[in-house]
Amino acid sequence: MTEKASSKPIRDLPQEDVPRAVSRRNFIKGVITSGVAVSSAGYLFRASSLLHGQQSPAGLGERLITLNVNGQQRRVDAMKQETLASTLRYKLGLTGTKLGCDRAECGSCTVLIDDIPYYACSVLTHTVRGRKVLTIEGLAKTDGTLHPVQQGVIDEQGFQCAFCMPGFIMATVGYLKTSPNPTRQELAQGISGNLCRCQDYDKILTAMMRGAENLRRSNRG
Amino acid sequence: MAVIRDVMPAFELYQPGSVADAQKLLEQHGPDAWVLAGGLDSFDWLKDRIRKPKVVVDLSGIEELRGVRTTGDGIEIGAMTTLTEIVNHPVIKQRYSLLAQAAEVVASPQIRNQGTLGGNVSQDTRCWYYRGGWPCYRAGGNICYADTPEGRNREHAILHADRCVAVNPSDTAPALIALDAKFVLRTPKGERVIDAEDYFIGPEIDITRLHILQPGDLLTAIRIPSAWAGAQFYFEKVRDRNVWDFPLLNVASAMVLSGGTIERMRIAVNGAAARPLRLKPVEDAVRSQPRNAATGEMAGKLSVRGAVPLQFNAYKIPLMRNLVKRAISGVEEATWTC
Amino acid sequence: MDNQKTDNDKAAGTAKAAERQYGTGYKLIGKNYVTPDLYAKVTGQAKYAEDFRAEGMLFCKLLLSPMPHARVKRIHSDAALAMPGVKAILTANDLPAPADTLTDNGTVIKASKWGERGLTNEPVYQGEPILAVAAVDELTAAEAIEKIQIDFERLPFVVDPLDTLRPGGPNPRTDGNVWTRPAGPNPGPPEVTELKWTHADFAELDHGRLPRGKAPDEWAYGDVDSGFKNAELVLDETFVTPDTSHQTLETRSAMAYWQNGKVYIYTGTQSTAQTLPAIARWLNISPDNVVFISEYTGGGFGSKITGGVSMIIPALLAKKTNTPVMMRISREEETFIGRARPSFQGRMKVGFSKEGRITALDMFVICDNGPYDSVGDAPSSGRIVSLLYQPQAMRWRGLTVLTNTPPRSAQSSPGGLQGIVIIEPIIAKAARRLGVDQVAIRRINCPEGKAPFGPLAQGKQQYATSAFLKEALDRGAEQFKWSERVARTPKRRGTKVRGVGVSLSCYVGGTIGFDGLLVIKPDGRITFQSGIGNLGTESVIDVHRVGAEVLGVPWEKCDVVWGNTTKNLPFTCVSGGSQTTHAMTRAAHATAMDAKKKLQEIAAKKLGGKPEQYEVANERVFRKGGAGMTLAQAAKYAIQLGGVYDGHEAGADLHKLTKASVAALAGQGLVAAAKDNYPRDGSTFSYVASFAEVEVDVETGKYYIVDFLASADVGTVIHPRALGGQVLGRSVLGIGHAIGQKWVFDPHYGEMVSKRFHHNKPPTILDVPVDMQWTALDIPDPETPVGARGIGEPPVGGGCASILNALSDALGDEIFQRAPVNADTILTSLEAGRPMQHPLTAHI
Amino acid sequence: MDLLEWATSPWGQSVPIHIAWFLIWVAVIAGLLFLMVHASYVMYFAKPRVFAADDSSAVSASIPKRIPRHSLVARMFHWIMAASMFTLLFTAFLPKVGMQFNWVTYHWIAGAVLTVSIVFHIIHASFWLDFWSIWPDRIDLDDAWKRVRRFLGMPAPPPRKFAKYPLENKLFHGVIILCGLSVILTGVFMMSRVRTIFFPRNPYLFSDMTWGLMYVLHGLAGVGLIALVMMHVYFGLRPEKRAITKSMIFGWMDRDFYLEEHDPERWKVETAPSSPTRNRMEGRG
Repeated sequence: MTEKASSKPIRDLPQEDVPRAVSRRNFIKGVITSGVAVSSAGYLFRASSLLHGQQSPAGLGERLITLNVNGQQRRVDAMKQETLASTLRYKLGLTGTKLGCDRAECGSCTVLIDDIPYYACSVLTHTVRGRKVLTIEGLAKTDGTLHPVQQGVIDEQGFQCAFCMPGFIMATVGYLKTSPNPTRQELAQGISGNLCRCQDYDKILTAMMRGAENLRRSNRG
Repeated sequence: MAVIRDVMPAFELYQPGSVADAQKLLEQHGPDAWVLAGGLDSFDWLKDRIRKPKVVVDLSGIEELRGVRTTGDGIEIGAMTTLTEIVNHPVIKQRYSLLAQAAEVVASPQIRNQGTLGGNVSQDTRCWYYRGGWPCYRAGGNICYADTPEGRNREHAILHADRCVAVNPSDTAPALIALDAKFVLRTPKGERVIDAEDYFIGPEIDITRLHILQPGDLLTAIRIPSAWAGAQFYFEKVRDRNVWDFPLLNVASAMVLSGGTIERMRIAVNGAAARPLRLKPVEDAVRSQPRNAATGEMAGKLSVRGAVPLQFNAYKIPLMRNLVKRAISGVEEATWTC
Repeated sequence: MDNQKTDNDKAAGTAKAAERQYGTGYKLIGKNYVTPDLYAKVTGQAKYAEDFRAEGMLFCKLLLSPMPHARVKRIHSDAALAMPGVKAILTANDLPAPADTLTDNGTVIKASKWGERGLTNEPVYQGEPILAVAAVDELTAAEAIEKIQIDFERLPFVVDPLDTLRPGGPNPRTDGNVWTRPAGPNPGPPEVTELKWTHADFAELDHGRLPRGKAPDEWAYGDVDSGFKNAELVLDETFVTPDTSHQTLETRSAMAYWQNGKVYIYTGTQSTAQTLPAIARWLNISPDNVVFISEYTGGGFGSKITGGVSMIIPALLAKKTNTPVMMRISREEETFIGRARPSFQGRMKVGFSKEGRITALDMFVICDNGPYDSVGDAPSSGRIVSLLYQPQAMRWRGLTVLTNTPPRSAQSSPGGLQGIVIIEPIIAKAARRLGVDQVAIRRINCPEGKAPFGPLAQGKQQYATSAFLKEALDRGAEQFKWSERVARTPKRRGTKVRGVGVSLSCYVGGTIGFDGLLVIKPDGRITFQSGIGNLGTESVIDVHRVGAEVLGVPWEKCDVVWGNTTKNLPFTCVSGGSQTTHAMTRAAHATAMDAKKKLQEIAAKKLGGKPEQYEVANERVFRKGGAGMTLAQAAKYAIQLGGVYDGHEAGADLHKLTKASVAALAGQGLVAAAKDNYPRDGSTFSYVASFAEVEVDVETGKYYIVDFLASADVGTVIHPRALGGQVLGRSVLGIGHAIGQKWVFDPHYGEMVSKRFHHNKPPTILDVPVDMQWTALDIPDPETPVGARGIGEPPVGGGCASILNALSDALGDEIFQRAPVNADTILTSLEAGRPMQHPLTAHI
Repeated sequence: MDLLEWATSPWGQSVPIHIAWFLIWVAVIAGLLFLMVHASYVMYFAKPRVFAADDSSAVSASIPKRIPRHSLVARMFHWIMAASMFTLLFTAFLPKVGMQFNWVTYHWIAGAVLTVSIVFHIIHASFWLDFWSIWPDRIDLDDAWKRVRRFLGMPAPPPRKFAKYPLENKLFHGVIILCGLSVILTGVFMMSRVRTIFFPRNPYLFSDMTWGLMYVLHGLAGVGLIALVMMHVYFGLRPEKRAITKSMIFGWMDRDFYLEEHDPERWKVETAPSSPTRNRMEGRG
């Protein structure tokens, strides 16, 4: 059934996004959770063809949205209950954003939305339309030069299993945007929304401090 | 029917652009609708599949619900203002720092970036039986699993329990009560403004809700009068972990002194009962008393009068007593060099 | 200003013992370097199990048992199967019969009838998977599961070990409640039998002391009774340690598909090479038909030693549906099937001389084993205690009791943590009673050199290869400024009290007898085949630095392949019990020596002279002041020569896995493979001395850890930063047991209520000091070529016990009788002026 | 529509937790319907009642002006029970229909009062009152039969006058006993789930299923009582029943009403110590 669904040509669908503040007529009419087309990686969510009697053209346009991820406009067909973490991982192939608890408790899924760290597991994809999403994959320059905070990890061999690393790095990058020159204590507070089960916290903090230092240096010079 | 967790059920998502639109939606869908503020409490209910609303109304697109405005008398905070915005707001930091202190110790940085003031005061209890999907009183059943001979109730209520012994987990609620805040509600019947402490209800009144919001009602804003601006504030939260943890107990107080004596005071405690408790008797007892250890001791003892410990939460009695004491007579700061 | 601040940060951030210079005299060993897996990690390219995709991949969801113990009478699944998008349902009836194990020495171990199989028709704990549904997406699978009805027959259950030992108490398994080793000269595997204590035994409970009824396991040495008689001070204490889930941040998600008769499984493991036979056993198929991929693993700590049996669920569903299947394990599911450390209810009677020397020790422990295979924590706790404190006489008794709680497994320092956490507060108390310094009392008891330990075998104890714990203790005390902190007064200021604590700690530090495998390619580069799991310790890479060092090859010229059983891996130890660094540096050394020997022989063959006349250095093999060739040339010659040189023949003593890999690599260059046949006199252990200071607020019961230092005796340091990560990381794992990690069960329904992180409290970055310290002695172990020992487990017990000791130093004894210690315990005790209530109740 | 509210127990089993609250309205409406039907019947269709003539003139001569009907104790019991019953019904059902207040305490206290008074009543009625006077006897049954036939216009001799209590009264009492005892028995057990002064809480006295059924029974009997109480009050207020109502207040009913409705043979009134014999003799004569 997935094949049948996924084979449905995307061009059949309205190309316009409905602006974020939906016009009243529009939403009173009802934004349909479901629709027909599902991307070939429609994995976690109701593969469209299974939607019981919820197929309406109105829904399709609503489901097909454009996201600004890592500086690119990405067209994606997202269910209404779909979380940003899932969209990134299963629709956009950005698996650097990890799911450690899916309950806003561990921080592995931390991404920046308009430069602010969020738990992507607890943000609905549809609510980030028109906002800038930055994931771990978007940090390094296209030529492969690492972001100063990533470099900090390399410099200090930070982290062990590193499953929490993308979240920690994104949280740090986000925190440094508002306070670029933290003490060890302050930075610990700033990234305290992330868990490391290897509990290599000391080395993580050292690496992130080095990252902050690298960032300041690169901003200076 | 077998139980399964961790898959969010399908729902329709509405993103109204105005409160009026939101209300129309809520009217239209009645009990089928779920209001989404920051979502951090909601997503647990949804992901656990304990609640399966047909419709979710996301308020994040409503500009009129965001931001802090200074009014004739004090400030008005939009219900959808995030806790981080509150922590960093200059006026709040300067005149109502009690609220900033409370907001700053909520959960974790990411949650404060997303969680809203309205959501924080309206969140549901974290009783692990209730949140585990057990059919307790609060879930419409006929039993409280925590208040049983062997129930695990370390985090539960010592005061005003009535069948259910769950507690309110909010950190900002007691601060708002201490600041004599007013909650602005938008109901189908129109706008209602109520005192902070009247927003919260205990199980004796309604065992299934922690606040008075009925389906279709919205909390739109919270007003803080200037009456307590720049007063002597005290906030303390005691939790197991130093981040991402709910309070075992917290205390918030605003005190106006003249010389060494307490002219007037408002104090509230949360984590002790199903609603944040404004300690009126304490407020009256300390009025025009000298601000000293003795007054603190007296107030502390008074605050826990009538407390009933469960099997595992007796510690909350001395804890509440001491927190109230500290709120009045302060803490002796200790420093070690080395 | 900015610069200044930066410098301060640098001071605070990086001026650590970690920066101490290690590896003098070596080029690579003891030096920091950037591990080759790190770039992929920082850029998010590293692929963990759930990051893999396969075309048309289905998703499966699990139906978990709502009851702690029941029998499945009937499963009504028609409605579910009828749903569009639902592809298959897998039940216990679809599982292959568990296969017997054929050990390397040819003995067959019969599959245990009490073993865990992934799905079950007799759930023995709430949350145990009963069936799995595969569907086109998770929402469909979930809705299908909600349509499934199961008729259960409820069976008796028990969640507190003491309850099942009571006369007439319920049994967690239909045929018993304790694991016992059958009697006889060479006993077979342990069996589940029934054991009940008498009412008289339980009388002790009323006094808050652990009853000591009949115990199936027991050993002793020395004259315990006279030891107590001659003691200056005898303490008899009861202590309860917590159950703690491993909670690896990556759950045991797994993806699997079949391709012409082979199953391809992607999931996390601690031990790549050793997981393959495990999968073959669980699926009851030939190892040749298993391909296992695990390039990156999101933490193990003992819960993924050979992955988890649950991985066969997607494998079998993939076979049934002939489609790839992804099984995403949720955090809640992981709480049930993700393994945990067993709690101990322990009691210890210890006699001390007036100097504090332990004259006699009587140890009694009950290990809460959970419902499945017997864990070794109880016996190992006795051995560790006897080694770490060298009691002149000791008796150990233990029970491994089954309960209807989630399955346990080894967790960093299994039994070691529990044993140390039970005895350390007693030693601290004794020191206070005897007026002996806390460091001093540990100094006179701690092991030294070839220290004996454990039960008598043929009249004598086993002994350690070496122990430099005194040195570690001294360096730690000095670096921690122990005496200054102890002397500081007053201890209380305002409502805050400070206390300092020290603890000894140790655990097994290595095994022997595994293989290494490397190839010198014709381009002069060396490829190390690594069968070690990549779970974050970096030993998967680090150990091969030894090989490069021996061959004198710059690290830039070295490649390491790992994480995929098609990549021709050698027979490797499991990464558990801190074996790897020890076992695999030995194998790496042996392999490098084999390569060296082959290079010398090739050179002699080509350039004349005797092999011994040739040296290997600077990427060349050459005669002193004479002819030589590059490794690249040597590799080409090796291929020409064939036979043993390019892997067409393999050493007879190699493991069959290694032989297969050698054969597969044959002809690619100079293939060196060797088994670690180096002698070893004694058993290998690593040691840590842990120091902590805490600050307690006596009005709230809240406390903070102000400072922490771990001083380690781990033999030669291989990779300082990785070592530091392990020393402090595992210390915090132990600290977690002191400051909050726990399980909470509702005893009436036998269900866990503490399923969320904010319930079971894994430590956060703010729960530990902002600047922790570690140091390592870097004294080589005499019994292993490079002198390196393992480090995973040793710091754990000390991490926990040093905090507990610091707390009792601040608050006095009798405040707590269990870990973790939180505000509630402290306040209840201070308020009531007596130890906390419910001293022995499990899971509160 | 589901008459019961179901929940999934911690062990995943489906158990009833209480009745569906819409049954409250069902009961209220049922009560009202009965009222209306009965009232209109009496108003438009009811034929004047005819009783078999009894040669009671002599007897009646000896009847005092006021016939004692309910002893003070009996009346006190009735009104205490009424008060607690109303408290129970209001505290139970008002919150369910959206009027929120702190009801539990009042409810269990009223429940306790009711229980005690009922226990007292049972003992009192069994040993101090004419226990059988409230239970239907043979005559009631065949009179009922006659009345039915007459109502249907079939030939039948007129029924005799009533004993102390008319049959309807007796039947009503019977139904009340049924509902009353159900709520009380279940209620007493349910007290072990809330904090009362009586015994330590133990919600695990019974299995989830047993408890569920107990709550259901309590609820069903409870809503049943809504309808019954409505009828009872209705009759208490009806003009032709006024005398009976009065008797529940003052304890006596006057001679005329007695003679009109009741059969001195079946409800013997104490006149003088010797009177019983005399009555009998005169009756024979």
